This record gives sequence, structure tokens and C-alpha cells, in this order.
Amino acid sequence: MKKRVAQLLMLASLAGTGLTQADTLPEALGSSFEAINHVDMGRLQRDPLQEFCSKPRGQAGDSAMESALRDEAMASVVFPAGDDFIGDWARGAEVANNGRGLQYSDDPEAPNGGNCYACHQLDPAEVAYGNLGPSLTGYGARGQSDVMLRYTWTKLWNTHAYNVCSHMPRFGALGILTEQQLKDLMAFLFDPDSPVNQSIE
Amino acid sequence: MDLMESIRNAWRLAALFGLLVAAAPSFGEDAGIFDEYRAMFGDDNPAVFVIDEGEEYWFEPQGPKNSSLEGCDLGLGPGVVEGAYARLPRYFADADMMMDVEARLIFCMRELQGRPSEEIQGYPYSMRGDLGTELEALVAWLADQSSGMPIAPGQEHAKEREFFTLGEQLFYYRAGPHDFSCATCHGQEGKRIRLQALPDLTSHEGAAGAYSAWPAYRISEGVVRTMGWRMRDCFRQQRFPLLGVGSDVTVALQTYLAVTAAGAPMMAPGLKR
Amino acid sequence: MAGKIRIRAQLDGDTCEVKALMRHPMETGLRKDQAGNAIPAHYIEEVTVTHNDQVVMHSYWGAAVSANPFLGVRFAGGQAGDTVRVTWRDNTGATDEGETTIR
Amino acid sequence: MKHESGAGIARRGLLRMGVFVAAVAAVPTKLWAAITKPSAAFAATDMDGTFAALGQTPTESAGIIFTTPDIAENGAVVPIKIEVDESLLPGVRRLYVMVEKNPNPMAAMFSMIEGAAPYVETRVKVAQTCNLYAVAETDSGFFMASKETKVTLGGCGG
Repeated sequence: MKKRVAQLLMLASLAGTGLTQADTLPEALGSSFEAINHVDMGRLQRDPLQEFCSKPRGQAGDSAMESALRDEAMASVVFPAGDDFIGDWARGAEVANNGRGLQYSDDPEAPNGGNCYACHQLDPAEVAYGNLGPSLTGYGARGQSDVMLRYTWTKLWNTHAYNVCSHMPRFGALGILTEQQLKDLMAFLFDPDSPVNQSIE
Repeated sequence: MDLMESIRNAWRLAALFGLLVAAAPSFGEDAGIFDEYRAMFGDDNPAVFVIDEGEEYWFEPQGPKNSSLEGCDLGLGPGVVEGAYARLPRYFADADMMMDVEARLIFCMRELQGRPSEEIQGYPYSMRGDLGTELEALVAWLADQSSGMPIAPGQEHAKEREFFTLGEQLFYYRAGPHDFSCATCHGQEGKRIRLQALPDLTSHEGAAGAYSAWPAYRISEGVVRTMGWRMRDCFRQQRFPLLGVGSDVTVALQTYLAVTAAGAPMMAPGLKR
Repeated sequence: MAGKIRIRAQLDGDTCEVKALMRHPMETGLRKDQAGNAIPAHYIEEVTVTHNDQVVMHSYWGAAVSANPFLGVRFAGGQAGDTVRVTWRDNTGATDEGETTIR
Repeated sequence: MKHESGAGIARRGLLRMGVFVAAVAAVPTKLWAAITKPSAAFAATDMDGTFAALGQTPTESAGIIFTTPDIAENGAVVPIKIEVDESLLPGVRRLYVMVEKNPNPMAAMFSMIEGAAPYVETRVKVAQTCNLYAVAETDSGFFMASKETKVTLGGCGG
């Protein structure tokens, strides 16, 4: 990856002279972005999954590739020791509400958020929720079996294990959230005392 | 596992007593919840001040050459500002480059005024506590000079068509620790993030609504923001590095958007959250 | 005198409706800039509206009035062609004014 | 908006955003001195303190028609409108706007002088979801109306 970044940076310095303009995607990326704070140019490199999922809408991907990526995603999931899935729902609520983390404007020392409300309804009392993903209000009522817990953990860890090219970030697989934060989110979803599972008048 | 068992029991109890959560109320897209709020603003858009300031900057002699920008060719000939914004981005033979309004202004400042590009590129957009920057003001005025005119970016030159394709590829480019592309948020109709409606920028209607309204006075920040800033800040939230002003990526994406929006009238500077 | 206040004054029956938009950052003194330094408080403290040199409305503001402030007031006794003036003074002592005629 | 020549150009050289080149207005000093600023009320840090500084906790009045949005897209700018039904509440001399949970609730005080109607529209900052107050001062004391405005978390939350 370092070599690739160096290559991109070299292109960037060429473009900076104003003598040339990009003709290709990698050239354009290399000449247009610059590293800032803790965010480096390596961020622009795609892994095979990202590359596969970058096809313009309507363009079908190779189905063999798709199942290989799905299998790889499934294999990437690390379950908590002793299947101890459930943390503290109140802390989970904070993770769900926090939209910060990994932006160049964020404090790299502060914990990352899950930004769940950007896309999902959770606590029914919170009116500011997005709809890019399905509503998760009342999630605990979907069941509390081991299968359900493992399924949900897997979705949080690497959503592509079930839905290749889902819009959701890979919170576990890419290290956005810690194992403890994921457990707290699980509690936020499943704990009967969690606001997610309360009704409002 | 005791904890899990007790949680399951609690659920069984809850179900028994019929306490399960009722379907929570759900808003549609924007569902008009901010209509009342937005209606209270009426026509009073503080961008009017910024438009005036932009006009003053255009005619003000500056830089080592002590020259104004009056001779700047925005694509319709030197000094022609009316309708020029609506025809961007476009290919400029004198620079042999595709340029958006910001790239072109920086080019003109260098060529006509002798000001180094870094002067503007280093501080293009307002930071907290600022009332505005020269670039924002110029863009606001130029957009106002195209108000009501149809969006009609250049697509004759090979480079112009190439940049449309490049822009489309960039729109779907997923990368970074969150796997986000532009399409993650702006590729479907009827979506919102938190409560903010997300235009589907792949459709003519969505692209037209978005492209025609920038630059805009952003009430949350008290300043006019440009389309270039909008792109930069989207990429910040995509967890990408810093997007350069007037860079190939921003020009290509704006070309993709403007072509998708073509024909719709410019309505900028608008009023945004 | 070209100040940075936009004013509209329109008659609606006997009432003159005045709407003014002012150019001011209205800093609370509680915010920090990108470098983490406090941005000093800077806000309009006093605003008056006059009709043909007669003060009709006087106000004191805190920093909680939004940036680039908007003010709408109404008064009786105005006639088309009369002068309406809006004047402000901020906490640094700077002042600005703008005027228009009633339509 | 077309470019004008003449006087406009002269001031172009003076203009730099972020630096206020204020017009030196010929403001009669008596305008500023006519009414004393209720500094203690502006400095109070909660509603009780604000009312105490004014000298009285206002009574609810149906005569104050207070319009604020139920939900604001952004707390930095919340439009408010105060109207008074003078058949219910005559003789209003002053109107105040207060935001319960701001560091200093008092946002503004408006004094109605020659011919001014008890009416005001402005936009205020609302730090968090809370009650907004419209207070009217008459010869017989202080009256109020209040309304909650929800402030939502915007955009991507970061």
C-alpha cells in the first residue's frame, strides 16, 4: 500500500504544477486530495470488496466474485468470547447517537461513534433519525435466540456476510467500533429495558 | 448466559402482558416537518450582502498587477458574467483544462492579478468566526448573475465528456474506513440522514434541486457556502482526505451533477440548513 | 451612506411594516476557532428604528440573537415616502445604519 | 443586481470581510441614552434569575401570541414572532424574548416608543430543546407566553 500511496503522491505533485490534468480515476484522486491531520492518502485505496461495490447502479457484478466476497465477510467475523454478546444499553445509546470518528475534523483520541441514527430509527422518542436503513425500533421483539444474537453481531461486524454491497459500514471488521462498543450496541438493541424496546404514547 | 436467560424471560413476560412496542410514528422523506420553520424565513436571505461583496471584489484592483477581475473570461468572453456560472464546468482552451467556477477564478487571479494560487487555495472557505471569504463572495455574485438561467455545462469538447464519465465513476467510488461513496447517501429517492432530506443525485430532479441551489447561505454557519465546499465537506464525512479547491475530482463530480441537472434553472444563492 | 443593513418598509393600511437584515457575526464569546482559541464576543447590543427622525422602537440585544440578524417591527403613522432608518451599535462600539423610504 | 459605478467603487477598497468597516453613523446620543440596559437581566443564567432581575415573575397571558417553530432544523437560527392582542393585554411598553436553556436566557428587549405596535419578529439561537418565552411589560406588570422548540441534531452528526 505504501508504494501505491507514493505513486499517488507523485502524480499529485505532477498535477500540482498545473501542466497536466487527470485522465484516469487514480490520477484524479491522487491530484485532488491531500493528507490532513490523521487522515492519509491510503484512505483512497480500495480493498476488493470496495472495488466490487463501486459499480454504477444497474451494473451487475460477477456472481462468483459476489459469493466469494460474502464467504470472506462471513469468515471475518470474530464473535465475543463465551458468546457474551450483551453489554450496557445506556452506553450503547451513546454509541448510536455519536456521529463522530475517523473524519479529519475529529479528535483521533476520542472514541468513534456508530452514528446509527443517521440511518435507522431506534429509540422511538428520538425524532431525528434517518431512513437509509430499516427502522430498528422494537428490535428486541424480533427474538432473543442465539441465532438472532449471532446474526445481529455479524451484521454489525461485517454486514456483507448477509448482504454484499450493503451501505452499512463494517463496524467490527474495519475496527470502527471496539468489541465492547459492539456489545453495548447489542444491549441497546436487545435489552428489554433499552429505550429501543419501549413504546411511547 | 444467566443474563441472556433473564432477558429472554423478561421478553416472554412483556409479550404475555401485551406490552410489546407499538409501531412507532414514522416520517416520510422530509414529511414537511421543517416546513413551518422554513416558511418563517420568508425571502430574507443574508446572502444578499455576500452577493454585493462579491461584486465589489470583482471590480477591485488587487495583487502584484493591481488589476481587477473584469477581464476574466468565464467562458462567454472576457468580462461576461451574466449567465456564465450556468455554463460551468467547461473546458478552457487557454488553460487546456476542465474548470469549475472556483478553479477559473483562481486561474484569473493568477493570470490577471498575479496572485499566487496558494493565496486562495490555502484559505478558500470560511472558518468558524468568519463572515465570508473572497472566493465565497465572488461565487455568490456570479451565481446570482445566472439566476433563472438554465444549467447548461459544456459537453462538446472531448475533455468535457471525459470528465462527465470520470465524475460518474467517482460518484460510485467506495473507499475509506466506512466504505462510503457519494452514492451511499445520494443514490436513492426518498432518503434522509437524521432529518435532512438526501437528494437522489442520479436523477434529473434530484441533481437539479441540489445543483441549482448552491452556492447557498447556510443558516447553521451564517455564511455562504459554495458547491466546491459542499463537495469537500461531503468527502470529510465520507472519511476521505482533504479535497482540493478546483481539483479534478470536484470539477468531474460537478460536471456529472450539472449534466444530470441540465435544463433546470439556477436558483442560487439559496438558503440551506 | 451605504451601510450594511437591508431595510424594507411597506404600508399595510395604517401600519408600516419594517423588515431589516443586518450584517454582523453575533459572536457569543463562547465559541472556539479551528485552532482552539476563543473567538471574542462580538454582537449588536442596541438597535433603534426611527421614522422621520422620531424613534419608534429601541432594543437591547444579547449575543443570542442569530448571526446576520433579522428584525421585523410595525408602527402606526407612517406615510408613503417617509424615511425609516435602522441603526445599531455593537459591544465594540462600532455602529452602522441604513435607511429606506416607505412604499 | 447590476454593477454601479461612482460611489460604490470608492468603498470597494475599504471592504474586507471579517473586518467591520462600520459606517460612522450620525446617531443622536439621546437615542442610546433614553433607555437603560437591564444588565442584570441579560447577565442572569436561568429563568428564575432573569425574572428576579426584572422584578417580577410574569403571569401567563392569552393576549400574547407567540409563534416559534415546534421543531427547528438548526438551533443557530430559530425564527420567533411576538404579537399582542391589545383587547386582552393593553398598554404593552416592552417585549422580551428569552430562551430557557441558553447560557443567558435573555436574548433581547424591545421598547415600543412613538407609534410602535407591540409586535416583533427576529431570529435567535437556541442551544438545546427547551421553552422559549415571550414576555410583555405593561403598566400593570409582566405577562408571558411560552412555547417549546425542539432543536434537532443535523446531518451526519459530525
